[in-house]
Amino acid sequence: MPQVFSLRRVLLIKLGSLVLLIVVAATLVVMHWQMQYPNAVGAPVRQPIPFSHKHHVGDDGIDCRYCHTSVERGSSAGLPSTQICLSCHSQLFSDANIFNPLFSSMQSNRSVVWTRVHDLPDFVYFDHSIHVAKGVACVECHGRIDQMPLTWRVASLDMQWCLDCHRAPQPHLHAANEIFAMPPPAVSNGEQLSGFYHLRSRQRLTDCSTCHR
Amino acid sequence: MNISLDRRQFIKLIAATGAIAQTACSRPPPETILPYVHMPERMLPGAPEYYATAFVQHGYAIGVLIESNMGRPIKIEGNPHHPASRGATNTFAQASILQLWDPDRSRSVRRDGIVSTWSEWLSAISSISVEAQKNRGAGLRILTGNITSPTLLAQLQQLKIQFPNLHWHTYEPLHNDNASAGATLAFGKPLDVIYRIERANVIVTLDADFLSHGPAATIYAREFAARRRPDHAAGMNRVYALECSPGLLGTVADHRIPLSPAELERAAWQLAELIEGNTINDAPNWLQQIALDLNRHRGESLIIAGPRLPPSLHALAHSLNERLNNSQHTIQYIAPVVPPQNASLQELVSAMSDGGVDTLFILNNNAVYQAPAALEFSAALKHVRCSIHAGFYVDETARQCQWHVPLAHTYEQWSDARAYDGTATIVQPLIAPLYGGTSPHEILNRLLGNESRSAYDTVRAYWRSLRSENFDAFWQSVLQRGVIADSAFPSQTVVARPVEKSRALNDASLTAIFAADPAVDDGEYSNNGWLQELPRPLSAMTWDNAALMSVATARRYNVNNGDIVELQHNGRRLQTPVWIVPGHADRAITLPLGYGRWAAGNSGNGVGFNAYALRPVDSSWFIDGIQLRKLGTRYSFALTQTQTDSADRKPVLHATLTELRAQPEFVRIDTEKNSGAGSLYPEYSYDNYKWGMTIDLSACIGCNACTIACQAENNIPVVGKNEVARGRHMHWIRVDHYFEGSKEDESAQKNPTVLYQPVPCMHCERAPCEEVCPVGATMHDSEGLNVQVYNRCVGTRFCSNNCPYKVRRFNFLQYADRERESLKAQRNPEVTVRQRGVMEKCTYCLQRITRGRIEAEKRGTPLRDGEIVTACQAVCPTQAIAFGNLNDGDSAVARAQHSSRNYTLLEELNTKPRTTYLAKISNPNASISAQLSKPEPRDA
Amino acid sequence: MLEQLTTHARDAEQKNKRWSYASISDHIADIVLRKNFGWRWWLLLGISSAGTLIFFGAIAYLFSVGVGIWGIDIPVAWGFAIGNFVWWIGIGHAGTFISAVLLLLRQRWRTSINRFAEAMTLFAASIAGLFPILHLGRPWFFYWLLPYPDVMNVWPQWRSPLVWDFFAISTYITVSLLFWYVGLIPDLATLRDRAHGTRAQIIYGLFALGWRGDAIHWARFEQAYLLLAGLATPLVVSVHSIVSLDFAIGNTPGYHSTIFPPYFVAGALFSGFAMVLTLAIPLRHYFHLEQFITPVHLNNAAKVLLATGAIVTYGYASEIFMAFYSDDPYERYVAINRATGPYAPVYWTMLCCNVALPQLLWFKRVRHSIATLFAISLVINIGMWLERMMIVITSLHRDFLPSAWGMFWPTRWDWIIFFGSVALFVFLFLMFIRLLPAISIFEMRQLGHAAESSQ
Amino acid sequence: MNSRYGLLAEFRRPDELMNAARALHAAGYRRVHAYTPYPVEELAQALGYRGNRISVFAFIGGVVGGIGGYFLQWYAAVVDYPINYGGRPLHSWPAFIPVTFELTILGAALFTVIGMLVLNDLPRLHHPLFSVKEFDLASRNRFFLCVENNDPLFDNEGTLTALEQCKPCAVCQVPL
Repeated sequence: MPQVFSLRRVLLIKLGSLVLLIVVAATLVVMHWQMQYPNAVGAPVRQPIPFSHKHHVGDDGIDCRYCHTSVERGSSAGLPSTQICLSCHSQLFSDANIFNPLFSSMQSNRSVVWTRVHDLPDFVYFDHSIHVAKGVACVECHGRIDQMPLTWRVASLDMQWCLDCHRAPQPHLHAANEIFAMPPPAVSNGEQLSGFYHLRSRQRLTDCSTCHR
Repeated sequence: MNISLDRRQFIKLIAATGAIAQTACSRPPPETILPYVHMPERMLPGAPEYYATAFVQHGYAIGVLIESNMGRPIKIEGNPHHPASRGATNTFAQASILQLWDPDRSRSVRRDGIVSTWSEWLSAISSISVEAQKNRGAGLRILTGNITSPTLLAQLQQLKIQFPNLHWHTYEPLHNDNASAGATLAFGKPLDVIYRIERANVIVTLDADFLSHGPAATIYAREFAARRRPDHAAGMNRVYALECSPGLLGTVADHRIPLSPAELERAAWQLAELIEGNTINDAPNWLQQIALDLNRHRGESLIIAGPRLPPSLHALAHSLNERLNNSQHTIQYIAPVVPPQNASLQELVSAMSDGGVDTLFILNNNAVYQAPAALEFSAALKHVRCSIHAGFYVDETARQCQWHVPLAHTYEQWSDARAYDGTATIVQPLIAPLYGGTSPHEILNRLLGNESRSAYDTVRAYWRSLRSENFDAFWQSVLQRGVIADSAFPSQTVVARPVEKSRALNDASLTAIFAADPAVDDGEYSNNGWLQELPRPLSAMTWDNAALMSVATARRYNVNNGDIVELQHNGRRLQTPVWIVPGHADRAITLPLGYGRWAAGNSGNGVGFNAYALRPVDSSWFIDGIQLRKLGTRYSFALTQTQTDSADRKPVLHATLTELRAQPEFVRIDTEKNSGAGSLYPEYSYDNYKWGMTIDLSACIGCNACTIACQAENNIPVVGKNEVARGRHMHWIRVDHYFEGSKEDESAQKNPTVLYQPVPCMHCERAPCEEVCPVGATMHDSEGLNVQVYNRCVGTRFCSNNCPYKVRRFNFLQYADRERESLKAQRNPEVTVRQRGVMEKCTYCLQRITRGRIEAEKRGTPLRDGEIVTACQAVCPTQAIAFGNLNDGDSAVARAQHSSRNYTLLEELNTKPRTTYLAKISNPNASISAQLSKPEPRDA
Repeated sequence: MLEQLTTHARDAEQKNKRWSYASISDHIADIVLRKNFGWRWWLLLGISSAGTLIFFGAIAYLFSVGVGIWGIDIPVAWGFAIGNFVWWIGIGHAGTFISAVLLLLRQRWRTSINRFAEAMTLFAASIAGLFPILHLGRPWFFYWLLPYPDVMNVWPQWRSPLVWDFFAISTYITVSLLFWYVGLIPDLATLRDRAHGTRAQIIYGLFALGWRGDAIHWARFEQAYLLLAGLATPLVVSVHSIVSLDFAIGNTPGYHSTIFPPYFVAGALFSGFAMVLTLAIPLRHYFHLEQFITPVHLNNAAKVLLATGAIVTYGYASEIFMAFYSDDPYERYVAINRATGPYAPVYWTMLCCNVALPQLLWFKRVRHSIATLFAISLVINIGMWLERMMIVITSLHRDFLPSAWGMFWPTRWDWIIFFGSVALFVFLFLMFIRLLPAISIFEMRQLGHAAESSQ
Repeated sequence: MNSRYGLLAEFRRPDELMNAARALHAAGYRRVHAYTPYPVEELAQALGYRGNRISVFAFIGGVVGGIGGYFLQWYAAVVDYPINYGGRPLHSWPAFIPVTFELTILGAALFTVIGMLVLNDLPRLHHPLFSVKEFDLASRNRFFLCVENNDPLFDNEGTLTALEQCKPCAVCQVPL
């Protein structure tokens, strides 16, 4: 009987199975990509007004709390109302037409529609105030915002990332007066600080009920 | 929405189709943020704020604090300063928030059923006003319900002055006419009665369920329950409940005597004789004992006659209280809070049918549905030239009227209202009217001709006229406090004149008793899913009413649960299914009102049967000589609890006061055989906070307020009748009821002991549910909470199988409404809205604990006892629920768990629950046999 | 009993003696290689594939609407899905038992039935493996039961019997597959060499992996096969023991019992062998395999039924005994409730099917009447299905607190998905007998050789 | 240089093949392979096959599976994310046994099969023998013996005569 599998056939078969492998791998990659955030880490997000933290924080040295008013008291840091923006920009650069959305918002009494940069799932309950109160500086999650001409995300914001800090917060703590500094001096005395802030046990900080309800 | 959701959908797609490659197309769209244009003062995004206002039911106010989150009112709490609340509320107040957001509410002015415009309406009413100015209100009539609002009353007063010919009619289906008539009989003038339940050692009620009905029910429940605790300084009270139709009070009374109305009347008169000291030979033993007991406690006893009873019996009750020297001690009299009505509905109907009514204003009243069918109101309405209905819904009346004007909800408008004792409260809006809508004040203003005067100005103007000096300070304080100080009516000293004996009720083979429905009241709440799905006491029935009758009556007519019968009374017929309630009086059937509506809304239409169809023209409460015919067809109910026999498993431990005294540790007897069972597992230490809950079964009156408060707080979805019938209701805390006594025991069937037991999650330290979850979606946190992580749950339901208390609830389908915007806006943003396919359960209100903990951490001092209050605990009228930190030795809950009455449910399973119970203690009269024998009526 | 079996095996071989290697190979191989397969096969295939389509349709609906389409509720949160799962996995036990345990016990008569018994195992186990996923509230997250490093940093909860299940079932399916496939390799080679069309040659050739029948290969092959048998034997026992722990670990009265593992394993073999008969009898008749699957085989299978049936009966008895002996009110109530409660008919039918009727098998005449055997095997299949439902549902529907008692009524979707799974099983089996030798050819040759040399 | 794989002798009965195999092996041939439709006892040994390396594979597989499985559970439950599930100890070893057991079996089984294939150097779809016309009977009812070209003792005539002495029903060349 003749060979069922000539060497050519064997080769073809090998190539075929290789292709199959590649397809599977590709599918997995696509799936992974599917589950990604709308805006990637490090990618500037398009906004109705090209707001520059670099300018406001870095150059002008405006305190975070001037705009993000409720960061110390509320769960959400709060986005500045049109009013707050205009408190300066009714005078400064008020003729620049990049501010049109601002003025039209004030006239129409409709909000400026910003695009989210940091978006957590609805079943995660993050509270800015407690993090700030416990010495977690802005820079720890938001990075060098003072160097961002447009705002982007520096953290993956996935559960693993949260846990990394909740499991060992010490290196991320800062003195109470340096929380809003950009950048705050590097910390050496994390242990001391965690004592100072009365941080709860690792167990408490990694309880599911700490973030999920 | 959020990433994970899209991920879920994505993977779902894979699972469903398996076509992986094709589905890879687009990522979730980016979310947006909309900051304020003008940031409100002192507003903290995401933090709840509380505003004091009032929940108004049948005109009476219950002071409430409404939790508002980002401007959205989402939860009702009681106002501790308000005399009718003292921090608690009833089921209706809790559900009223859903009514506010009800997507079925009226959204537009309608003329002849067609959508019209506000401007058209305004021109219409101004022309009416002009007309009225001319003929001084001739042919102009107004129909309302009870009104206690001082401002509105003032406006009506004004109207009468401007338009002398105007007539004002009031109609309340659940009227209190007999009581005021009785007061008039006894005192010569109508008076309201205020009971000082907490002062009474012996209470005898005549068909009076003061725990569930009346504007003071919530506060009476609290006072009542205070004296049900054996450790109360003044000792336990003793309650004899003579009742025609089973109510909450009867089920928690020490002695419950079911009597048909006629029997009850006879017993009342006999009691009077006995109290006088006369001897009656045919008086049953229990009646004589009651008389003795009453005489033994002169000045500290109380006789209460229910609103259904004829005036003569009310008068009798007054004179007996007088005789027993109770008035001013346990009972007080005040001027009527609802001013005596001007004219009745009957007069209106006759006037209408005579064509004597040109213009009729129906303010927030649904007479077309609620008026007795016999009165044929809607037929008469056709003779009215111009009929105007103002209400929340395009209801039955709205459809019959020429004009319909949407009213803003109580929480959307300025007004005021008085509580049962006259205390006034300013009703302030929490949110701008969702669907537009005006207020009765504005309508009357327009009628009075002062066109554009807002409700706000009207209310302010009225109070300014009373408190002119530094009014704004006063205004601020009353808005903050929710109560207008010393606005309560003063108690009057009056002497009841004795009444001569008369028979108002005659014995009948079968008497029908009309009753307010525990869930939908008089029908106002028919469209409220939370209430419709709330199990009715004693039957656990949802989404239905039925003709309630005793076992004996059912046997007599050879009917069973679910048999459809036809009731007939002079010519009017009504078909209704039967439900047997053990302990119902024989020769009587109870017909709950408020069902069988045809224009209530999506939820309420066609639910149950309409008992108004049988109600006599004078809206009286009893009709005798009713005929019952079995039709042979069947009807199926949706129950949340199908088994009422505890099968000798003693879930509810109980004893009498004397037994307790004899053996304080009696709860151990049942549990010692298994208590202290050893364990191989290590003890986890909970050294920071250690949350626990204790439920006092002596205090629980089975009112279900906890269930609905929990539903409101935790975004618990409504599933509908079919799902409930399949055993899929979602309540996180359920109130079990058991009828003590076996099925065979005849007397137990006739009048069983009823035991209530609220069952939330037990938060077991050795939780069986956690051990079996394959993905670890439920686990213990370091404060001992049994946590359920919805976003981790894959829905194996193993945890529920392994939960001996069956307190876990599963989203078998997508129950949470994802479409209707208003329902989304109603939800508590602090609680995850559960997706289809995940398990959920009581969390001890984790969101409240977390908020409290964060605040405490920020201020740097530990949480104090009582700082965290769960939703069920807050609402409980009897304060039966204690919650707190077990590590704090003198926290309320820790003290409760050291009580000798403290026991854990199914202790033998060694699950170490954090939720425990205090055994139920009753205080029966030893000289009355446990099973009461009731008198056979002479002429039966 | 073993001696008995071997003697039977021997006279089986007596019959086989007349067969030469060539005719053995040809007869069995030609079943597969022949062009036309007859209208009966096509008819069955049509029906079963229609059923299969409905099955997958139902699953699509299930995934898009939710498990609420079933009759499950609280308290009965598990219904048909879990019952079917246990039933199928039980059926999936006979195959490996036959191939592995009987191989170790040197039961030669196994040879002619092990191949299709293994196929049966494979299909049943795979279908069984489907149900735990179908029954999830959010099936698209089933992979969370797997330990894998993820951004959530969370792991499966190892104390849960469902995780044990996950590993047990997947291991079982894998090992059965390996076992079955390894056994197939030489026969695939035979098919490769006997096939006419090139396509057939290529396909069979691919799976034959280029098997040449090298003596040394054979030696290693036999070692491997023996090892697999040795591994599969404890596996068979472990799998259904673990499945039984899904219940026994729980505290639910009626679940919480130490008798469960042995009782479940016996039950599995009981239903498994019943299914073997249900399949073998039509098979041998339809493809004229009477010479290979002889009355001896059926007879032995029947005896196994008798034995396992006895153990199952003992299981029932001990459950009832323990319920009363333990003096646990809840257990006692469950026992009474099963016999007298709303589900009593299920209970009594089950007892008839699993306890009463199989007793007929004591009689040689019954064991040798093919028709009766077939009937009894069917009855036992039904009985064992009822048993699963009885265990799952009646235990749950009335547990500790009477206030939480409830009922379970299956919906049409429960039935569709159950019968759909049966259709899928039939479909797979039909494809198997069409495409692969239902009897191990090389082992039959070997048997022939052994018989020869035993002269 | 040589375009031949070997010489292939065909036999009707297994015992003939057996004798042939024994004879050639005695004659010192080492690269001799027998091909049979079913495993013939002793044949492999007759051709000098020894040992049982597959069980070594199986053992390694079992150990890897078992230890790996237990470690996985211990690491996940105790080290990586310790969580209090129902008050059970973090290291609840009895609960870890079932998975460990299953993984042991799985590992052993997988290694066994892989070992068998690797040692037999399968899959090998293309093989010179398949070019021989009659060789398809090797999977039916014929028994073959092949002396490969690269056997040190192999020389065409000598080997041929050696095979002839075993009275095969046929002998043929196997081209490469």
